Amino acid sequence: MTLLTVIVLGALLICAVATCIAKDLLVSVIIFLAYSLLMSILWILLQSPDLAITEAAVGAGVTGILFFITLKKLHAIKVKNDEEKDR
Amino acid sequence: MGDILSLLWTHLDVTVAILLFGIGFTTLLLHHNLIKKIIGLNIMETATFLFLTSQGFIAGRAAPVLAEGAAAAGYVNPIPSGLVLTGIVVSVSVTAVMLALTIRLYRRYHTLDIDSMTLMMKGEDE
Amino acid sequence: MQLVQNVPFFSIMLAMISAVVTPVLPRRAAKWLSVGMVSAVVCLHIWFLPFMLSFGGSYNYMMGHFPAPWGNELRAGLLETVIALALSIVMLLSQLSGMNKLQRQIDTPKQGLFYVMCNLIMAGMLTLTYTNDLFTAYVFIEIMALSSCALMMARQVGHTMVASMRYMILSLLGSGLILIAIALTYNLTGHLLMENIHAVIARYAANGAYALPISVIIGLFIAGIAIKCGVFPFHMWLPDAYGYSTSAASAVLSSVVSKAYFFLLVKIFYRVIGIDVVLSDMALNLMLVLGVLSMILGSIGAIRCLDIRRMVAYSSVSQMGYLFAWIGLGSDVGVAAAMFHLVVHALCKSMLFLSVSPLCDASGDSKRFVDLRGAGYRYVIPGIAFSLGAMSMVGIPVLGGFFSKIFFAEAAISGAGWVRITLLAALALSTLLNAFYFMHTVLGLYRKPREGFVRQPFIKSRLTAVTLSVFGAVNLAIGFFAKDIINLITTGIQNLA
Amino acid sequence: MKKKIADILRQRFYGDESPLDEDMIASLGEQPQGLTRSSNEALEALEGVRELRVQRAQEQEHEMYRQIHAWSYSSGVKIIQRLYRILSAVTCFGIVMFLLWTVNTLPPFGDPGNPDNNEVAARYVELGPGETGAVNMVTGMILDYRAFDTFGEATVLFTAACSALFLLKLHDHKDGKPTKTWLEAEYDDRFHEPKNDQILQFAAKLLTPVVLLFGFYVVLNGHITPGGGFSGGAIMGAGLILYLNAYGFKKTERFFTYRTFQWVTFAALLSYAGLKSYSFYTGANHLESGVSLGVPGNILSAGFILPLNICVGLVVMCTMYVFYTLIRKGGV
Repeated sequence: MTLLTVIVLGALLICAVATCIAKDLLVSVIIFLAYSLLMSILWILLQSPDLAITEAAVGAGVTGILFFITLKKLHAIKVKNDEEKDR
Repeated sequence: MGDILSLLWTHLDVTVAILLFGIGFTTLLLHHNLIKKIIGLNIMETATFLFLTSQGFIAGRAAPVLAEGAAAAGYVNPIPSGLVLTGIVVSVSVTAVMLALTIRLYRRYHTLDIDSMTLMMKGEDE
Repeated sequence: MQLVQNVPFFSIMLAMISAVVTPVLPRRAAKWLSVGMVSAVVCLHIWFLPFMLSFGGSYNYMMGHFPAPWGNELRAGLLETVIALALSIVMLLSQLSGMNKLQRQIDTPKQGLFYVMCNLIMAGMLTLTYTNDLFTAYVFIEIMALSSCALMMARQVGHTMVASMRYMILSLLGSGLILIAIALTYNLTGHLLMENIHAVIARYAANGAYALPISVIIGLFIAGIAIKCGVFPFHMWLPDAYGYSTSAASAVLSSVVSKAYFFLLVKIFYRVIGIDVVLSDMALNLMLVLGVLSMILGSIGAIRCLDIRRMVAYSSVSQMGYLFAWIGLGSDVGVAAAMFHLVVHALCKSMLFLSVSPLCDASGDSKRFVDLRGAGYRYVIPGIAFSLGAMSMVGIPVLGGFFSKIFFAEAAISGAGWVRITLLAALALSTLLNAFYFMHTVLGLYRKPREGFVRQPFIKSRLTAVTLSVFGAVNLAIGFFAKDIINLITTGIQNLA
Repeated sequence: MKKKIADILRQRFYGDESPLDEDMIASLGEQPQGLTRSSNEALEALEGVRELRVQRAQEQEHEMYRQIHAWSYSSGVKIIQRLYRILSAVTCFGIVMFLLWTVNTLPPFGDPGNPDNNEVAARYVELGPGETGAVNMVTGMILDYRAFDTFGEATVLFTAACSALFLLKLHDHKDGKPTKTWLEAEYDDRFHEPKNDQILQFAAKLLTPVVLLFGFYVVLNGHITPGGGFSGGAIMGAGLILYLNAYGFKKTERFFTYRTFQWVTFAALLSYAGLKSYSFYTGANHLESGVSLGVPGNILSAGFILPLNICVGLVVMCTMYVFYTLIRKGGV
């Protein structure tokens, strides 16, 4: 058990709690991406480079992109809806 | 009490995995907001994967990419890594489907709160 | 190895490949490919069943060049064959019978995708039935969850969308619990193949090691599968999902998907953990409690409904409760009764769902009981099919449901102490409630229509009539051959361990 | 309060997308009429009285439901929700505590003598290169020893893509003309997404080839170095998404349309199924497969693993890209 592992584990816990209590959805998603990156570091420490590269590409990469585009889309729907309401 | 704490310390990875699982599970079950629920789901699944991976780890051994002439006893267990690889892909596909559903529901009900959605749905029925 | 022994593998691959091929086909071809695939699977199994009967035991089928603890495996035995055959027949008849309604209810360009999902559910069902590997089971549970969510929301109205969101959330909680259970199992035993895990756990049980983790594993598996089957506290999504999706989807979801999950649980008990370990474990009581609660509360929910499809959906909750409660009883007789009821209920509930939708068409597209009066005269064959199914669910003699009630009662009597009393009381109460709501409905179907009811023209489909007649015949046959089927199942359960 | 919001939202909604489906419209049309009684036959009169009674009972029942609804909109739903939340919180806490307690009784962390470091893992590591031809044992395991799982996994991606298509795909007319919704989606997309952003386009011009090349490298070297179809496919998918973001749909449609997705997934999954069916069939029937494994460590080695990795990589790439486009615009 190295010191680095302990630090990463602690940071993971902090990130998870922060994601869940953050008020803003965008902030929450960004913290979640940090969580994924920490997880991939942890996986390197646990000697599973395959998982690390997959998590970095899928968890921190594509999942993040999907979350962002969803938030953007939701915002677009909301804007459109508000415009219609004003009319 | 001290006993239990020291035991938890020796199982630190697994303990953290269980705690993360709890955080994710609670968010998935209790948070109103759908996006938060999906993030909770992701946290829960990665925690499970951490739990699985930590079982393959053997202190002082290397990743299972075999080098010529090295002894077989020098590598960690490759099975959990393979299983988790499968799991990660499952989790991203589930996330994508949930996000798609969220967009459809938002387009229809203009809210991300599942309880008010249910109320509006019941309202349609009357 | 003879050619016939490849049947499980051929069926699974056939289903998977037709799922992959379907998206590039035109819509009509997609439909007939799916139907053709399911009928091919049924035919293969009809070829396979006599072989399994003469073969006696069971055998393992290597998926690849590596034997048991290293590679994936399938396992074929008598019980698996019977269940797979029954569920494939249900699938075939549901697809054929719901076809016309489906064409009207689902957007035309999306119908091809509907059949992709049907094929995937078929593949998942076959794999969950035949697999000998816990992790394969997990992967296919996820396939089933995603594709049943898609089936649910194929008809996109508010109810089905919200229901499928709720279903996804609960179902993923269930998957999470199952995955943790698999991880714990792997941690304790170091294997993923069912027989190897069983050997190690039997060794632990003999010297009393790791008693707590094994209990936890059993509890997690029960909770996970219970969530996915929609028994009582987890049934919130079920009435909306089954009540508003297209009829073929409701039939497939209630009869194929939840039954496949349940059979997986039985397989885990027998082949992974070992039935003697499970039976002496406290965690089994969880199943009993969940089962009894959902038997009673599901029936009460059904009585409170004003709408026929929601009623049938709630009745599904209560019938899943029977299965859970009698596994929870903790004896081989109970398991045999539950397996028999699984087959009967799969055939019966799909017939109910499929006969309800033509009846509703005949009543001016209304699902309310008031409008359904006299529908039995307006559309004869679905009326008869519905009455047959309802009578079987209530337990009118000679039909399948009657025998399953008898087997349930026999099994409950062989139980001990308060479990026996609880189960017998629950069985009596639930049968009474069943009889109340089902007979009320059937009598309503043959009453005079309410005054002011204007008969509207509706499309009678020959295909639906023919398949519903076949459905009825199959249900009658189940009652007729009940003794043989229960014998098959009892032998199958002995082979399973 | 919630009721009010619901009403407002619903009223707005009746406009563009009617939440009433056919069943409901049909039931709206038939308001229960007052009963007229035919005077002649006593039997019918009796029937009529019964009808009346039943109807009254039903009305009472309806009234009861309406009251329950009214109650549930105001205070009832709050009480029930709070109860439900407290119960769920207790359940979650219970599950976590229970699992923590269980974890303490498990075998120790990182110990070589644990039950999971048994003959299975040992054989993978010792005989793996000889039996599968792969040097990276994780890839060797998932694509050869346990290839059926991995086929299931690729199918999960396919299932998810189909479900997303079900939910979000906007369809053209039969004669190829775009529909109104499609045009609206196109307009919205142009309105909300970046237009000819110079910095982004320059960065994309530099990065996209590198990212795609790296992804392809990871896929091809899956059996030698860490990585493989899944990670490489995700990287390539991310590269495509970057290109799309910089240049918009006009450019990407030249080489990636819905048909591309259909046919690539179809071909990749079908060849996966074909190759693996062959080796499952030969394996189970104890036939020789006749595939040469080559020298472990070379790029052209490891039998089926290299083509399988490419298939998986293509499926993952297409699926990731399609997820993105579906969420963004509702079509490829």
